[in-house]
Amino acid sequence: MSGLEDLYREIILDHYRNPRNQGELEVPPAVMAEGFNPLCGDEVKVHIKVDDGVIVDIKFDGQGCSISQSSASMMTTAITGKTLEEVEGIIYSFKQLMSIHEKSLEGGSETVDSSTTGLGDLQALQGVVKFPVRIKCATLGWNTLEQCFEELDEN
Amino acid sequence: MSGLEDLYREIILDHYRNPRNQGELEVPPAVMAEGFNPLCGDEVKVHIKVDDGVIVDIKFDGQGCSISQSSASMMTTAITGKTLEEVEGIIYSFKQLMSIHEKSLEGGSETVDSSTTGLGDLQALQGVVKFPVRIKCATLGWNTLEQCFEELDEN
Amino acid sequence: MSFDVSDIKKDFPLLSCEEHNNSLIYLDSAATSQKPQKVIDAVSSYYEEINANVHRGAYRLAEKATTAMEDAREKISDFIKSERSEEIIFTKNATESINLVAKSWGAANLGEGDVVLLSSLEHHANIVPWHQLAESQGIEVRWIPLTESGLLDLTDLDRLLEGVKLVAVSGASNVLGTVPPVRTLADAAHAVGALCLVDASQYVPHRPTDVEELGCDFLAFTGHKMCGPTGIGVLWGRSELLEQMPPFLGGGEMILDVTQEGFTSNTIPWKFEAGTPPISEIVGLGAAVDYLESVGMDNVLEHERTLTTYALQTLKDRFGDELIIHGPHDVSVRGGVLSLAYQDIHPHDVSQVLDDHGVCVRAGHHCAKPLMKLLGVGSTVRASLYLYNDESDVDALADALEATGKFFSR
Amino acid sequence: MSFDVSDIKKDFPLLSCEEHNNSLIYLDSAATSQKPQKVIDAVSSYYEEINANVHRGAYRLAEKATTAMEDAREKISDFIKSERSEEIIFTKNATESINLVAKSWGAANLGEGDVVLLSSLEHHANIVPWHQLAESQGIEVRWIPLTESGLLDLTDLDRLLEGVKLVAVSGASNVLGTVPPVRTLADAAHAVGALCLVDASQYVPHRPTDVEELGCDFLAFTGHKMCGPTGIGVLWGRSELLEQMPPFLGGGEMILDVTQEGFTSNTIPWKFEAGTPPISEIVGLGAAVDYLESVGMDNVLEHERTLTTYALQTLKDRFGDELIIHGPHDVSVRGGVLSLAYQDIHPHDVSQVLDDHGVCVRAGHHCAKPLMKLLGVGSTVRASLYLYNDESDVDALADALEATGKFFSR
Ligand SMILES: Cc1ncc(COP(=O)(O)O)c(C=O)c1O
Ligand SMILES: Cc1ncc(COP(=O)(O)O)c(C=O)c1O
Repeated sequence: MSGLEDLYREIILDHYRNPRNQGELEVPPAVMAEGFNPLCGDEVKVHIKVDDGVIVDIKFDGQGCSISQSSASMMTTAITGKTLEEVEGIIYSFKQLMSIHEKSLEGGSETVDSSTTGLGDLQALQGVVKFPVRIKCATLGWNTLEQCFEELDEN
Repeated sequence: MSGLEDLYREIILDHYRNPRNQGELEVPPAVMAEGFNPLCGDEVKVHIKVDDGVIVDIKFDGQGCSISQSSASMMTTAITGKTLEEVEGIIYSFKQLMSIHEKSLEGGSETVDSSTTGLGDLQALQGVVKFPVRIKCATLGWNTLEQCFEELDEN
Repeated sequence: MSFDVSDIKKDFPLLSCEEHNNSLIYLDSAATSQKPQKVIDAVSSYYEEINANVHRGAYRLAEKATTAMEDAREKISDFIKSERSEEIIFTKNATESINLVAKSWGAANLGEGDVVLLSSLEHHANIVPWHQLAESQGIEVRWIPLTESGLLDLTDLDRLLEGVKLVAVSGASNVLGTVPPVRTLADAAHAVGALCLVDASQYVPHRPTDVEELGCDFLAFTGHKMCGPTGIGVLWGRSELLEQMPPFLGGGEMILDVTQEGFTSNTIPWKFEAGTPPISEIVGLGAAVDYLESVGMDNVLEHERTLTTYALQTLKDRFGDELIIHGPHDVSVRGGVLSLAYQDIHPHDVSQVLDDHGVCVRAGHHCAKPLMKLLGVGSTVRASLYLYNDESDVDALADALEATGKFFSR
Repeated sequence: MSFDVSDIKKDFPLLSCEEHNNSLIYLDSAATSQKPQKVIDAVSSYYEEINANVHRGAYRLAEKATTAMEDAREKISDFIKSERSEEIIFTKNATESINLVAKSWGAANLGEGDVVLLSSLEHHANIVPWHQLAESQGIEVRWIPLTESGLLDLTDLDRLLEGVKLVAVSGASNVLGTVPPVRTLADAAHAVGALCLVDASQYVPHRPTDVEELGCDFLAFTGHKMCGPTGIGVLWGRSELLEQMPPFLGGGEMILDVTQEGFTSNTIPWKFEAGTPPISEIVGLGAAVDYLESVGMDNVLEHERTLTTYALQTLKDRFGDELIIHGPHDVSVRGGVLSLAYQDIHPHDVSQVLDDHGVCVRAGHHCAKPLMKLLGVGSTVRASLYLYNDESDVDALADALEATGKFFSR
């Protein structure tokens, strides 16, 4: 059952049971985006408030599995207080983590691209790549965050 | 090559090479119908003139294979001068002939439903049932004749 | 039980071979059924022995292919007790079958304000085509509500039927298992001059089907859920209707004549079968029908009823209030589809752990989002039964559920 | 010849087993190709080892099925040099692919008086959908004429292009073999702000395909003519276009969200793939692409050119004026499709006698009635060549034609 334990790390279940930064923000000044996972019905709403190029507040809300909700929760803690540029970097690193192919995991000793080592707790989501269907769960909050950025650009 | 000889009897090729009653009639008093075989592109036009419930004249025209053209030609000779009721009987008998299943031909010694014995020359088309695709060729003129009857009914 | 499931399992290679060293507990037949060897072989032999394009060839091989296809049409027609095999139209799946009705009959006959009445149980396949007609022609989509237990609430049927031109309902729900009273609905539809379409995707595979008894005008179903291949669906329709409907897809086979100026349509069923048909798939579906008939659809139904009863009881006994089984619990009005909510563990997480125990179930909205909304959930865990399942599969499900509970209460 | 045809024949069970004691001379690949064992096995193994519904299951089997399907999409995308695999949309056949463009892009973008320009070579699949749009939206269908030798007559192209919104041409004719200058037409279309659709049903199976080189906007083709299964077609389209087009069939898989009030569409390619896809067929088509690539499409093309040259020469030498070969005789602008008229013997009768000699050819209008009318015939005898044919097949055709002549001059 090693695969399962790998998927459902302690910290993931913790974020799932005790989601950080759950809720909504007033729009405006915040911007909001909503994401769906059409396959499983998961939904997530992300609100961010940006001042001077810095994410000063972020909230998420939604319904979904432990992976989608904990990933969103961990995302909020990872990006609060960061500049938009820094956040772009984190998004990139996280997507890298999610695209490390199953094969390379099976083969080598879970060697991880150095660009993904700054992710902190989020590294715990690495087990997800062994379960390709769940990658969409893990990235749901992140894609929704990117939609928020598009909203920002339009304003 | 017995199947082929059976399909292309002498009399069939004769009607194909020397079609009887080829041409058109003036409409009205004649009625006309046009038939297609959507599969192979064969086309046939049938004109009939009916007086007092008797087919006094019939002409056919079209392009098609030896089977469709000879069948139409033989049809015209078989029904000229006949009453509509008699023609209905001939149509029925001919369709019977065309629906004798291959199997029964293979099995028995080509025993033929007694109702089809009054067909004269048309009996020669019996070999067609061994080639199911060609049945549509053989019946094209006949179906077009039936369309003429529908025209008559509408007038 | 009227047949021995262990014999049946042997007919299905995927269920009788070993997968990852634990045998597979396949409880996802509502998504797609497994295939008996006979169906797989029918498809292979078609390609190995008689492959040719149909209807257009004069050579014997093409004739054999045409005969194989048209024989299958006859079989499928008999299987649902249709009186005329030209009422059987081959499509690629049930979704296309329903779209065909919406985009041919619907587009020609429905306009601004006309109502299509759906049940609240419907699969997206029987919702979206009508939403599309709402956009393009201004029709109204109306919904038959559900009772607490997941049955259709017909108390207000008369009012619901006002202005209705089509009642479109599933023969059996792919989420709750509910089997609505199709005959009642068809009669009620006809009484107000409306037609009735049945999405029988979850019906035809699981019980004897008789279109005359059902009383409907259109019946859509899909091959891959009834032991047949993918890529093949069926639309049955009354010939009087089919004959009057405009064609749908345009192309070869569906025409009598084409000129540079226009075209004339062929007769049914070909009018609706543009292009090269899914020939091997039709032949495979014919073999699936043969297989199901050799088992007997009465027996399939009886077996599923017995097994569903066992499953409902077992789950209730072992999990009590920790497990919610959505939908009706009376097996006379439901099929073998069980939508579950277990503790507060998300369905996706449940199915992940079940998979680890070799139990294949589906987690999600099952393409029935409006129903999910009524149930007040985003998704469910769905276990669905078929002729090759037995009590040991249900027990394995229960064991794996227990393990799931333990896993998440670490 | 760059490969040994006798080796190739062994890959195709229907061509290497004995049929009615004389071996089969299959010259009807323009109607449908035979299937290599590897493709047949890919379909069987799919059912025997990984059958599950795709995209929606969290269990490993469903994941394997999804991966198998999406891997095939990548392969097919690479095969036609598409840059993005989401530009590959799976349909049931080329006919559906073209209808999709007509009924989605066409219905949304074309109106009264807009012109769709077709070549006079087109198959009904690329005619009837446009006639349907003429009926429903009042568009005009216009025709590029042919030269005496069956090439497109482009002398008046500028005038023909007036008011044109779409140029829709076959990549290779299924009747005359003609390979029109697609690049020229696509560029000319773009120059007047029109799009270009290529019906590549007879192109993709027979030569290396590069959508960027072709310069078109849509490309339609069909699995069963390229060593693949029935029931599977492909529409390639530029993503910018596909993204803007409204959905076609409505149902599962193609949605992001559905409520009782409406729906939102999924992203491409799924937006256009409603319902359970033809999964085993997609996997089979992937295997067909693998097979063709292992032979090499350059080799396939070269082989067919050589063999077509041999066939043209042999038939000319042996029959002289008694045999008319329609279409161009220059193998650099034609494929291996030979439409014949022999003496005054009707094509149906010719093919019947050929069949008796084990030679499978097609007789009919080949779903190209407007072209037949231009040729002034009701039908032709069509012999078509593929990678598994060789000179002995051509010789057998010639022998059987000779026998046909004798038979009818009894
Ligand atoms: C040129 C051409 N276009 C379109 C088609 C249609 O293909 P399908 O029948 O597989 O849809 C064919 C084959 O029949 C063809 O030869
Ligand atoms: C009730 C119901 N209707 C329609 C469908 C659609 O079937 P398909 O995806 O084969 O078109 C399904 C299955 O997914 C179903 O369960």
